[in-house]
Amino acid sequence: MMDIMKRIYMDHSATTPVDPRVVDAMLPYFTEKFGNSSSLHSFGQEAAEALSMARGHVADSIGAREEEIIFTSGGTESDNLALQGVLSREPGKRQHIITSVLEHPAVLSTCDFLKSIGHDVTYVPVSSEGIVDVGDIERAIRDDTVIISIMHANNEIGTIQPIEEIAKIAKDNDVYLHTDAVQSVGKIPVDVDQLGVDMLSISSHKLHGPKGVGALYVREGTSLTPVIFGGGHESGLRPGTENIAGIVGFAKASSIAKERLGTDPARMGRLRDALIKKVFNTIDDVRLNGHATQRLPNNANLSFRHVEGESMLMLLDIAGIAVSTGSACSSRSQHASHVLDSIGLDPDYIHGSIRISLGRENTMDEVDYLAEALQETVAKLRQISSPVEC
Amino acid sequence: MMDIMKRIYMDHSATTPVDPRVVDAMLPYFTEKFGNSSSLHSFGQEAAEALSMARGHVADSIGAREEEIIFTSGGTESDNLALQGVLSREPGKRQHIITSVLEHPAVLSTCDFLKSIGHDVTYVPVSSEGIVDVGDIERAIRDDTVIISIMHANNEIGTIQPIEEIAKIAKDNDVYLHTDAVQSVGKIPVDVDQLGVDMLSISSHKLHGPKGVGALYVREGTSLTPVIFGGGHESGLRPGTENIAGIVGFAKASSIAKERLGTDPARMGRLRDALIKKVFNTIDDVRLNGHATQRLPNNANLSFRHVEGESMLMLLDIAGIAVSTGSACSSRSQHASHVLDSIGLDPDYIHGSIRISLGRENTMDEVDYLAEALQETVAKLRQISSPVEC
Amino acid sequence: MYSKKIIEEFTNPKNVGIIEDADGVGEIGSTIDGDVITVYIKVDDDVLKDVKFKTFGCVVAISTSTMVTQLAKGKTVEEALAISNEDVQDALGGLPKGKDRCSGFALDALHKAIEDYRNKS
Amino acid sequence: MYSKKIIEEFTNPKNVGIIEDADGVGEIGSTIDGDVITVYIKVDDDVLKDVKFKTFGCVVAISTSTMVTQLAKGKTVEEALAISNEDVQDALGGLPKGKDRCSGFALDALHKAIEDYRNKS
Ligand SMILES: Cc1ncc(COP(=O)(O)O)c(C=O)c1O
Ligand SMILES: Cc1ncc(COP(=O)(O)O)c(C=O)c1O
Repeated sequence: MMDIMKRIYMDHSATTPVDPRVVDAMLPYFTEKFGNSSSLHSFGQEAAEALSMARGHVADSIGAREEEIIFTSGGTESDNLALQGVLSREPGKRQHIITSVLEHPAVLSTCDFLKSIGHDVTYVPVSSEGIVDVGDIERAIRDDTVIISIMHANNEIGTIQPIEEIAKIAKDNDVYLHTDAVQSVGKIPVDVDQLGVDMLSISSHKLHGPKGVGALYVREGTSLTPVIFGGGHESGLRPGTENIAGIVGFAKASSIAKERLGTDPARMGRLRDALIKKVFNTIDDVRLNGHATQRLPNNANLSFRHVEGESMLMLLDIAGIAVSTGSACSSRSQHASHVLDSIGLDPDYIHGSIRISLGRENTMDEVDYLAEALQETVAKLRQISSPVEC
Repeated sequence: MMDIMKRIYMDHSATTPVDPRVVDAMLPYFTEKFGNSSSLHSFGQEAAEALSMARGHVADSIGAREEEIIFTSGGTESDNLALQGVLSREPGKRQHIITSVLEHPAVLSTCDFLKSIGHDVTYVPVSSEGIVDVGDIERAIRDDTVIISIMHANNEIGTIQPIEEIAKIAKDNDVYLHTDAVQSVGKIPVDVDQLGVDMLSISSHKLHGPKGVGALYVREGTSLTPVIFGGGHESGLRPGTENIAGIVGFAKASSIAKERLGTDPARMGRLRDALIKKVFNTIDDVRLNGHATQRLPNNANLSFRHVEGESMLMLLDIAGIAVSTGSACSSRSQHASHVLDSIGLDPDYIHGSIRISLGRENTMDEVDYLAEALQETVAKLRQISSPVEC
Repeated sequence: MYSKKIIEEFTNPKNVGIIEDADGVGEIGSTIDGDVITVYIKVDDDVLKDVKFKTFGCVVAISTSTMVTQLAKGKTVEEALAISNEDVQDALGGLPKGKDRCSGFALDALHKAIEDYRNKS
Repeated sequence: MYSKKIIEEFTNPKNVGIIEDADGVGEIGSTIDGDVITVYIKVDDDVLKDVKFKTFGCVVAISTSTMVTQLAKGKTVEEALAISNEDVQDALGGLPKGKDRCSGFALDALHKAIEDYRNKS
């Protein structure tokens, strides 16, 4: 095995390193321009201007208008604001949500909560390639359906959903459409008008911005109530002193990500495809989860028969490579991924899945190194596990 | 008027500059130790360790245990989690909250919301010095009372409430006690056991930490439901990828603030008292709002007859001094402060109120300069306003 | 958030004062609301020879007061009545959003002063 | 979060393998649950002369498997049965919180193997 000093990070769907230019953009807002944007004095006005500029940049990056961006503390809160915000407009009235089995826990747990207080939720299934059937969504619509929430790109298997088509159905039926675009923004072009969505969630730390910041795009005219209450910040939808440094960093990261869309996706796609080819050439009994083409360019979710994911992850970690089993959020739990479950993956494979999510800094050398390490890792674990002597 | 180049910041109750040592502590967590604390690999474990260390430091600063700290996105969210979290345990059941007329909008608006969905709220009044009557709270308790929420120190007039006494009543009646300590932590000693509270809200940016981070102290055994839903972070009470850099900064700021409690309060009290003395010696028709002694050492809330607060603030800003009218949150609105209203301030004075909130860096020279500037400002505005020629 | 012009007018207001023998006086607002604007006019041959004000109020109240008095001074009564809220705001380089509540008060006070003058004469 | 000892045992497991002519075999778990541990024992004069395992599973499953086989090897059947889950965890330097679900599986598999041996003999 090649010897390296540097650790290799290939878990960019879990989180990303902050771009040094983003840190530079943030720094003045900690110690110098530290005002509260609600304050009338010059310190406050500096903050208010930074906030407005940042809002413009984030809006730009997804083809929205400044007033349509509500800053939040991250993707989870954005998802909650979209779903709870629509459902809470009429307290006590039973309403219906359509979502998919493949959503992130931020959407699924929120739906579970909404169900627990009396609402109805339809979870549409996905194909064995991890794509929802638009017809299923159409058929699920009822008179009391108020919102459809389907993620743009999946965090585990990287599949991209047909949001444009779903948007037509939503519009025809006068139902709101929300999409969790936490994994897609910055990885592939995302334009709110092209997608036709009413709401869209973004998380800064997935696109080389700081953690603890995100946004919900809310199309003008969308009626929403807040989830948390306080002073009237963020058009009354998200009170609390704004995290100016974080927001400025998020905005800078959004702008950089947008610029890089011209080259990054193609480059990552090449690395990813090379990796898949090498793995299939050198390891038996392996599967690529998700869709062959309708997927994020940086995602490879692979399952190996008779190998357990956490053990693989740890051996790779010892070899200096960071990857993930399924989603970061479920790494600690022993449950098989609900996403891999939902695509009906063979039980012999489901526990042996790892997600490799490439980033800007990854190179072909690193991909080669990973492929080699994977080969050794799988061989070693199969030697420990296989019921027949190998 | 003395000529200065440096701007003078005296609005520390609105927000504070981040301590440079706090920024230094945060920096590695943007670009190097950027992992997601849920990830099993070494990047994730670095983050998880930092998170655990930080939790310990924040806990230490208020005499709590690590497991009792729930990180949030700030004071507003902490207040919401405490109140909504207790009331939502039994959806649909009408319950009763006791709070005061003097709370921050983060508590008042949350109570308004809880009222709107069917709960009952008693807002106890305050004395003309801005202190609640413990007897009023006791008398307000009913069979269906589940929580009392009284702020530790007020953000506008700096009054400190008798939380220890309220805690006895809460305990005797088996009702939870929450206190919004956003303004007191870091300014005066705060110990959760000494106060006897079940929950306590903190906000990082009020104590020289970064914005967008806060905590809710939740005493072991307190039963609470989340407000936002997702992956199981923060004991399931606050999902979303943790803002490690922000949390590390918050923890560092908490530790520094705790260390400085030995000297800061006394020093600020001296500056504040000198300021008040100078103002009363040089300006007629002025009042000090709040309590003479039961108040934060860094707060002076002054009202001037026949002068309007925003105009005063702007003239002071032009002179290079940042102060506030009432709370930062209401600076933009034309409404008189609900806090000044609640202490029954004379209408001739209520619109002419400014809040001076001192910080670590303020000096006696700056206080002198402010006193002079105030004298000129008030004279100038009275000359414009007074119905009789001066 | 305030335009340069507003800050300039606010910090150096013209026409502050009382006209002891005013031909018309108009007052608007109350100390409870937090804005009191009083406009005094001296009229000679249908022309506003002098216009003065006293204002207890916020930055907008003070800067619109001084601007209204400047715009009105030297105009005929009819011309002064034709001054619009927009004219005042334009002369101030625009008002920040959410601050238009009291933007018309100074003009209202001028109108009241003219009414008072007409009632008297 | 894993102790050094766990990582060491996990990366260099001892006693991996199958005993073709085992006196007892114990298997626990299923591929659906994500852990399958099989323990093979060779008994001679009431002493576990050889203990081997095959484990499909997570870090804890593998490291407890190798530790259980090491602890059991050379012990009498009675002594082997007396090995407790705590003994295994202590020998591994402790398990991280929330990871104890499968910590007892390897021991269970050993017990099953001993049961199998006793049933046979
Ligand atoms: C698809 C998706 N939605 C939502 C989230 C939650 O975002 P955050 O961690 O910023 O709360 C994540 C990442 O964790 C995600 O991958
Ligand atoms: C007493 C009090 N509570 C709550 C808050 C809200 O805190 P944050 O701005 O961190 O949401 C503030 C400050 O704005 C405050 O002064």
